[in-house]
Amino acid sequence: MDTAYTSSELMIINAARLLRDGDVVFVGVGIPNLACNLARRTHAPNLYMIYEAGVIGARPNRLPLSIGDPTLVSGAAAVCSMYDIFTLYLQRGNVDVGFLGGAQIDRFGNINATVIGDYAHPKVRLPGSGGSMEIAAWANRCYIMTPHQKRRFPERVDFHTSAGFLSGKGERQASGVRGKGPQAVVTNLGILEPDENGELILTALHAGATVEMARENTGWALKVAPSLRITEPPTAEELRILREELDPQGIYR
Amino acid sequence: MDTAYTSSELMIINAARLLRDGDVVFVGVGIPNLACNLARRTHAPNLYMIYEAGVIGARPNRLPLSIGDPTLVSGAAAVCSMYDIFTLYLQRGNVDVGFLGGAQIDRFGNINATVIGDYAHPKVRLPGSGGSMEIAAWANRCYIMTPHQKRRFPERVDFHTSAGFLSGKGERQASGVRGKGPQAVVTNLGILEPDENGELILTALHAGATVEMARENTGWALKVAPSLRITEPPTAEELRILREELDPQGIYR
Amino acid sequence: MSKLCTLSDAVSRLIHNGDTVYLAGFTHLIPFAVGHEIIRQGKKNLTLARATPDLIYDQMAAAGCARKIIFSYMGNPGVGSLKVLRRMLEAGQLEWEEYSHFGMITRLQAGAAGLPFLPMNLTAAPDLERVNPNYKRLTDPYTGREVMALPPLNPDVAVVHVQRADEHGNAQIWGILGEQKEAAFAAERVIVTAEEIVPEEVIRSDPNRTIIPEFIVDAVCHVPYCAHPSYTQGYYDRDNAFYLEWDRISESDEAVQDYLKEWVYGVRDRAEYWEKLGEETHRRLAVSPRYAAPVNYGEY
Amino acid sequence: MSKLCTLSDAVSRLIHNGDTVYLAGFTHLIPFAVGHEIIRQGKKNLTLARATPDLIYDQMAAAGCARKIIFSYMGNPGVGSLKVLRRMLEAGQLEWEEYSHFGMITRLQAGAAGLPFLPMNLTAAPDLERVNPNYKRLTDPYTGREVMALPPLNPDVAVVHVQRADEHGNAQIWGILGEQKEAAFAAERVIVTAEEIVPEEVIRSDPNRTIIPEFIVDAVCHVPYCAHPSYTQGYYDRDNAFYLEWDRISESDEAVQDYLKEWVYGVRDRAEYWEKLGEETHRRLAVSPRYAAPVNYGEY
Repeated sequence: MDTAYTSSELMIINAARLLRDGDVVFVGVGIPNLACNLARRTHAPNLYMIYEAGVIGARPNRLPLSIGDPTLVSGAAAVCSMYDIFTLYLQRGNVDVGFLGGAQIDRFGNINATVIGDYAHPKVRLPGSGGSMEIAAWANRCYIMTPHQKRRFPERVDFHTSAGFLSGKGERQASGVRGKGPQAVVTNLGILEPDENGELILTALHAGATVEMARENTGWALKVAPSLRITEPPTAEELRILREELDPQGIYR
Repeated sequence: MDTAYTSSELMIINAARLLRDGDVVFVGVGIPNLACNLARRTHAPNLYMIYEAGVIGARPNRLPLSIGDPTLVSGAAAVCSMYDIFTLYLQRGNVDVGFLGGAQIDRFGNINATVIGDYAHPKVRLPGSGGSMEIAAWANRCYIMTPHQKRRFPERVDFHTSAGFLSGKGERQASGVRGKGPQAVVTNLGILEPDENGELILTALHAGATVEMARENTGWALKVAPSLRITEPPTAEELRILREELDPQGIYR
Repeated sequence: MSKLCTLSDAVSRLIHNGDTVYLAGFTHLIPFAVGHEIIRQGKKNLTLARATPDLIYDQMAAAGCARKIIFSYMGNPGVGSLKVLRRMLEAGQLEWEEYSHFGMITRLQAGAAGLPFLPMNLTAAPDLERVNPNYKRLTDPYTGREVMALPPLNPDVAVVHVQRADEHGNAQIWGILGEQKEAAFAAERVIVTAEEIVPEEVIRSDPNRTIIPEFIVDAVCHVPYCAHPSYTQGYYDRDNAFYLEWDRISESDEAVQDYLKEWVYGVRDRAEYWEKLGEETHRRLAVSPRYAAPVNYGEY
Repeated sequence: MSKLCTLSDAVSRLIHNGDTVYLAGFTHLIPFAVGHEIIRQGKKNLTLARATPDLIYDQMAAAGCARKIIFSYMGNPGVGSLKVLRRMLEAGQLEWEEYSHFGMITRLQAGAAGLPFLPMNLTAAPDLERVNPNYKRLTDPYTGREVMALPPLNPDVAVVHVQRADEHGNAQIWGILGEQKEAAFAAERVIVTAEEIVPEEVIRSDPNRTIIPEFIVDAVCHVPYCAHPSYTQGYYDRDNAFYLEWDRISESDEAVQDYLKEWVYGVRDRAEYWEKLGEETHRRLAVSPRYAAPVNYGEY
């Protein structure tokens, strides 16, 4: 097997490692789905996958290509309505982990998935919140996977689609939302985590990446954790599962 | 066949005649259930029966002995949760007719099914509202079937479990509730209907009953409609369906 | 992870004196066996919540398990009144808190949904609002009209009886659904009892039928005939004769205690209770099959 | 009373210019055939409401049917963005109103439940509230904390595609349920399209499977393959290749108009469309059976 790996594989594998056995995870399609399935096949066999389409405990036979793929339903433990998934599961506090994505993530982990530019006259109209406004607020923990690019990491998002730590951890706590907010942003260069103020700082680099590369590709003055570590490289087994079992066509490579 | 009939049969048959073909009816057990099934087998074949237990379009093979009898479910068109039946069906305005009952019905059609005497120290503790508080408010029309007795027809109810016309039609209208309120009280002596002020007045007598009998058994000064009519006696066919098809064991005779 | 255990173990481990318990089921699937086990274990000071207390709360109150009752219709369904509870309320021996059915399930729905309250349209019937301070008025910010509101009900424990469940707790119900799902999601702990424990492949062959997912369930108990004298759709009929008989038994406290002695304290568990009911009752409550039309989910 | 009619008749009779329409279905059961018939009939000034507009609203907007769009996720699911709608919004050619998924279905749930509003817990993300005045704040009367609220959404017409329905309109769905039930109850008029019209005995053999009862339904249309390129669980697969292809087609207005000319205006109805897709596509989307375990309701 080719043990070189792509940026996507690196992000998927590092995100998978953040999941804990027994976590109930609100899964999106694409790379978060691969991260969850990889975790289930390695250290978290009891990971419980639920989808905003209302599918509970999915065990897909093939790689789902949309969040409502029929393979998610056949063999699942339960199906419920969208109103139920957002109330009984998410709002009630039954979801441990949510994955978030967006065009912009700012210094305090706030996310923009709505517009670049002015809302009423958008320069770029993005898809919008979908489930993310509530996932960011109510899942116990959130993770973000994104390529490390300056335009994706502005000092402040143009539109506040879903909450990170707002202007700092205190503000999120004072808001009364139940979740703890974003716990890690996994990029192709390393991992950012919130410090005690909720500011995203560099806590890990992947082998081969440097602090300078991370700083150059971040839109704010990126702080570096004193305990900066180097992530374990993907193992042959992780790569094998990802390539042979989960994404044999290499759609997300 | 014995063409004499009991008070119950008289009430059931007269109540059945008030139902219209195509009505969606919130059915209780006991004599309202018999009235609905009689109407379906005579002039209202498209009567649609729904139950507060969440059963929609029931076609029971046997006489249901409780509101949650399994015979209501086997062969029904749909089953839903209690929350759905009270919201999607009743509160949304999809229910044409509700049947109500209680220990006391007053001059303006208000009903007490909660307590006789003081609420905190009840002389007689009755079962309470169940579904009737909302049925009385939100069904388009309501009907009441009750023996004609003075203690059941006080000037004012001890406890206001469900709304008739409050202190008069204007007060109900001003309250903003969607249903039109009680449209008729069918007793063993005749039928009371609300006048333009919402006061229950005698509009019909069954053959053999008199205005004096009705007045003696009513707790307020009962007015008589100028158009007082005599109800059609039960037909042989109505009695046959009731006795042979619906209640062959004579449980509600 | 299997959560299978005996009912006695589940009750002893998950239900504590002073808890608010919700034995779910609207006439259907009422977990009588669990109520009887609670009585046998001598649980005390429980707050018993149920839309329709039915015979089971009459029995639990008579056995001295209850401090308070929360309800919306305190009747013997299809028969008349619940005479034990009625006597206790009239004598001031039991606290109570009362709603309409819709109020009760609105509280459960708010509890299940994680909401601090839910609104309801006005009913023009003021007295229940007057005697129960949990009812509050709000102004609808869109029309300026008033609505009523109720806060969540989050029982310490919900007990839900189902036709079939897997050992993890994924549970399926058909027939009357009542407030089973809402009670389970609203509660802090959930006990599922089932007529049949099935392989998870059976559950997963029909995911739309699943009402309760495993990860909110704390214990799964295999308790056939758990619901008698209530019923389980497709498994056995409602014992209407016993509902009528209870109307006579519950006339006197002595008869009630005799009943408890013979049918609750006098048997070890539900299996012994069912055997004691005898073959004639088994025959009377047996149901011939009527199957749902097949449904194809497709192999994807 | 039978409500069976052709789709062309239902659309002509029940959908009027200027209506707010909700073509329901969260990735599953999207009624593409109905969108295409609306385009063929040249309906104008519609407000198109859907949590996920999906390709069908891209196509309807491109055909000039839409005045406004109400949505919560304007993407090509699993692929990227909806390029027609995106261009129109960026060019100011279409009004819009935007929610999160939960906001959107909260509006439908309030509409279905006959409530003037429903509360939601705060999310600490202020901008959607700021730009959409339908979001309002309320004070929870129990804790004194703030909640958000949204008013009901009551579309003029909801269209719901299902696996099977009877001629009266009782309709059953399995697989992803999305917002189908809520949209139907919220709407003033309901069109049901079905893969199969079955005798009412089939529906009544499994009442728990019924999502929509006949008396809220105005028209029932037999439209096999109605959902392509979306899918119907157990009947045919999602055509992911077409979702990818649309990403290319929708790059240019010309290609979109060519597509509409060939696949919408150029065919009479869904039967002709399906035939035109060809046998290779039929084979690619075919699904082998996987049946639900039997369920016994019992003969009572």
